[in-house]
Amino acid sequence: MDVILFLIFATIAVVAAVNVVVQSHPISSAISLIGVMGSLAVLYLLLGAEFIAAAQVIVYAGAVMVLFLFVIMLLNAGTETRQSKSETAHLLGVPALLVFALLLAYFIRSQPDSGVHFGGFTGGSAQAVGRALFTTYLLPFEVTSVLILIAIVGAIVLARKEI
Amino acid sequence: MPVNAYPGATDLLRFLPETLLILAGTLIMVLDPLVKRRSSPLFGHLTLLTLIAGIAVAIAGASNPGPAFGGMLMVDGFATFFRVLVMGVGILIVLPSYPFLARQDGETGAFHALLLFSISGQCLMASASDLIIIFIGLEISSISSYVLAGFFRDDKRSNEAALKYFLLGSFATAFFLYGVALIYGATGTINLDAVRRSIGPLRADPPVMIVAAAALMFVGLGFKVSASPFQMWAPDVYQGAPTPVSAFLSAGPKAAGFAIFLRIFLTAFGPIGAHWEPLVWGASLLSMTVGNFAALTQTNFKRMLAYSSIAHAGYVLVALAARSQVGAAAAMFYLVAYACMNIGAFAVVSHLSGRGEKYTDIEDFKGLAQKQPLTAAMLTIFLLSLIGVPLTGGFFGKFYIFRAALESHLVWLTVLGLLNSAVAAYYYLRILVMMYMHEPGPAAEAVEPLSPAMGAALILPALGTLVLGIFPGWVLDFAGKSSELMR
Amino acid sequence: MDPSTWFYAISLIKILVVFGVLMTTLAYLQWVERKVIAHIQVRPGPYFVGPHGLLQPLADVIKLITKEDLLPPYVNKPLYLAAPFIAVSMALLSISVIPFGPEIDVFGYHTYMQLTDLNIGVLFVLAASSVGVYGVALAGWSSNNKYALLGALRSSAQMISYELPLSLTIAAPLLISNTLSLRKLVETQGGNPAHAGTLWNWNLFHGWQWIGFLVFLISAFAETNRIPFDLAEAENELVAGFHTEYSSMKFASFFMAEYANMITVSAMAVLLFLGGWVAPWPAEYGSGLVPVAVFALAGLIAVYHGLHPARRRDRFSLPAAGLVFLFIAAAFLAPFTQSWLLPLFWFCAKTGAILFAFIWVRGTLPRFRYDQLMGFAWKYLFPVAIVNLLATGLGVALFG
Amino acid sequence: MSQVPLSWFLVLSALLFALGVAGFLFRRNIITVFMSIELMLNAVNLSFIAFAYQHKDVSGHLFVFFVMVVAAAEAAVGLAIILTVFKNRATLNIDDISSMKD
Repeated sequence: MDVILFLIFATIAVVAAVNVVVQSHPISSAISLIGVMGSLAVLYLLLGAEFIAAAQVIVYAGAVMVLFLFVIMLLNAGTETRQSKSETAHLLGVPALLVFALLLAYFIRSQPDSGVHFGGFTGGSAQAVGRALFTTYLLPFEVTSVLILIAIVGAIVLARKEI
Repeated sequence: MPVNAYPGATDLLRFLPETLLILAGTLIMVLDPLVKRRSSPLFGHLTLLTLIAGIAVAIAGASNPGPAFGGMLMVDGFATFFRVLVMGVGILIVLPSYPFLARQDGETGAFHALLLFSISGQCLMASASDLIIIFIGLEISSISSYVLAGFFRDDKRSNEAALKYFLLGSFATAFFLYGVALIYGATGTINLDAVRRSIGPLRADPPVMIVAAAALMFVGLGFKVSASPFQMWAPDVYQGAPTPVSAFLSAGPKAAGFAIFLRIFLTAFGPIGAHWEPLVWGASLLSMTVGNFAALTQTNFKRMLAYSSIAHAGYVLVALAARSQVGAAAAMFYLVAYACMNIGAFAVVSHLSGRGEKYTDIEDFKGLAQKQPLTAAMLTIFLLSLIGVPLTGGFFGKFYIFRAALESHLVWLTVLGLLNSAVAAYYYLRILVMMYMHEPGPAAEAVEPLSPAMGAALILPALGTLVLGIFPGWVLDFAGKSSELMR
Repeated sequence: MDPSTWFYAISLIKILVVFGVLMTTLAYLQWVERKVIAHIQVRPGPYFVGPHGLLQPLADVIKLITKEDLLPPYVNKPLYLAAPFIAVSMALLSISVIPFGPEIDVFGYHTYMQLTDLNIGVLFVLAASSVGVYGVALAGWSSNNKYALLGALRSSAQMISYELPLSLTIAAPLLISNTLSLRKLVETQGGNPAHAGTLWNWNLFHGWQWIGFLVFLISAFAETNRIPFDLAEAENELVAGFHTEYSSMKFASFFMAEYANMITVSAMAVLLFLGGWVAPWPAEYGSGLVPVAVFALAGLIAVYHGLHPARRRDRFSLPAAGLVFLFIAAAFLAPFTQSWLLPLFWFCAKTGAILFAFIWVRGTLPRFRYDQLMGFAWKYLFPVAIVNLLATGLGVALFG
Repeated sequence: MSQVPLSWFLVLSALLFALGVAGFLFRRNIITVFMSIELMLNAVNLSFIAFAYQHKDVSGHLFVFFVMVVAAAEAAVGLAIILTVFKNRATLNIDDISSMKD
């Protein structure tokens, strides 16, 4: 059951992720990315992270991606025109992809003793996450508020119209 | 990890410098709508006061070192050193920004608030001892820097700088994060001390995952400090951003980036140093070479300084490759010297550039010595220091770094580094020739008189450069002691 | 039969029942809305299809199904087809976690009057509603029509903006009840015997929570794109907004989604603030007799009107309806049905009251201007919601 | 086999990350490039959650939480930057945005 679930959603995630990269219209890429995020949310549930799964849908799929969609619609961005590829892509792409091939090989070779099954870890409830957030991770939590303030100020500084 | 539900007075005291900066930034945001003029010097004064107070608090806090917030922060000599450094950088940036913002009619409130937030992020990076704080500090510093780079939203170059800085910065962040994830997977913790304890016994044969994590974090941090081969954003960003912001980017985020570079690689990854040393070795050599040779052909002064900044990142990486206390101290000394001379050079550009930043080409420095001998003299000091001429901070910076490299038997790297410095002398000297041996061009004719703030912005770093060159022991001793405390 | 088979069987039955009831309610909510608006405007409303127009929804459904399904040229086909589906499925999804009543006995098997209880039920509803924005946004974009696009941009901006005060006000009752499960939320408001069932246990009467309730309701109006916040489909500016290009069943899907969302937010308001299925006062003081009285009175009135000589059209329908009401009133007295009908009655009565408010407001208020709408969310609603949350947190910390 | 090996999750995460890197390097539309970065962050999050399962430790979830907050902040600022760029140049192609090369 768990294996079937994993295979289904992992396949969706990979296919959608490939779609993000190969689709020529930004809207299609955005929709595919939402698909990746949705299937990752299901995988999070499988791994016992129920709060993070909900946050994934609310924050990522529900807020961040809507913002993307919004900007794409607003700018009416058309299909991408293929041009000569810049040289930096090749310069960086080959070694980066090589590193990931190596990492992949390592992950496939390594066999961790524990398999994943639903309900194997139940420490990811909203209560557990909240408790950790306000005790051990109090400082990062408070400091994050500065980050959000910066985001607000920054977005206004950059995007507001001259009056 | 101990769990404190409520932070105590000690925790809050050790976090006071950051708190001060954040509160002042918020205060400026609140006051901003109350001040009618777009460009008012009030916020600059407030920022200056805050930074001075922050430095005082940071130094006072150094008398009581220790961890805070259950090991999230580690306020030691190292943290204090970098906190003072980035806040000092802040002061040196605020001074030239007075005339600059007045000339461009920029919104001082938002500018200084973002500057303060960015510096608070860098302070956080300097004092963090947990990867989550490092990550959040990094993001606070970066995101406000993205906005600062694009501060003039109607200026095409400023937009472009912000876009490139943002895209490559976020890309680097993803790499850094993947490294953090692998560390968490391999060790089950993200606290630097705990990571070190966990991988200490594996010195001889560390798991692939940890080496991969080190490599990924190296890529991420390499982007942040503009080391080659991850340097491609720097020229466009430094050239396009408003000049005081370019000065800030080349000093503040870079110093903080090196602070976490040193902290992570010398403490957490210290035990597996043999595995990452070749990476640093290669990156430093590449940075020095790419930076210096590309700078030779530049015609824009800001772009030339960007390439020179890549080269200087290479010098600091030489010190990291040495993997020793002496090397860390040398890197810290070099960063101070570099901050002084580089901000000074950018301040001169800012003074000369005129409204809309028209004059930033090397040609525009023609005959500056005839029109404003003081400005030209200051720029001479900075350029000589950037070359590494004795009696300047740059000389002792390079001297200590290469000495540390030799002590760690990195002979070839030292030789290649010295050769590089010789190449670099050419393009700095070209500017001296422009200033002293040509008749004044349109830029030099149009240059405005030195305002008090701009005068201070030039004289302070020049003094710093000279003091570092004549009494290097003052800062070096502090750096040496700080790097010893880093354990 | 072993317990797991029982579980699947019961769940299937529950799903079928809830789905059937919900679909009927959606259709008839439309009828109720037309009737109420008509009476506010002093006209009879639908009257001819069946007695008092009662069969009008059926006629509408037949019309919508059999109408030609136009696919305009130049639309982005996959997204154009997916958008109404997203909208309606996300709207219906939230119903699955909403509890209608307490645990009941069905032939000796204990089950909840709820499809499923999640630990993070509230977050689930929020997640479903935030994904629902895509239905609107994609519909507008894929139609390749400037009015549709403007409507979609407006409404997605509006929905994102109003989601903030909505979530913030939801957080305040959660703090008081200390749970994210919708079932436990009701239980702390008097749903279990430990808390005696009275009005004062409802979160609405917890200090100043009525402010939060008001903010919640206002944001809920905006979240569901209802008047006075229906800028997305402002007819006089944008034809019909994001669903201008849709016809037939696809148009009906958007319609259903809107009404399903209304039901969901009304149910959420009831669960969060109004004590869910709990009666306003304990049964020993006669709260159990209220539905009997209501239905009996309604039945009697219907019979009286039906027998009135002036109402020749309703000679048979009204007395028949009156008899049905009287029968329902009797059902509330029977001990076998009472245990699950009573909570259901209170839940439906409270939800119905809020739904009525939705319709009432539509009949009364004019539409906002767009900048007023956004300004209102950010300048008034949002600060009030934040202050409410902070004050509630402080209150909970001080007084437990 | 009723249990999923943990390494499968890590492989999936690495695959998604690599796809994100490929998207970043080979796509030319700025918004798509930015979305590739989001894809990379999501891949990292999957790793964190998988490792949290392995260590039976909630701190991995906390890191994901902070990554989400940072991603949201980054998205707000990033899209604002993209808007200003578009306003000044009327293009979203990254190759057209290079006015400063010598």
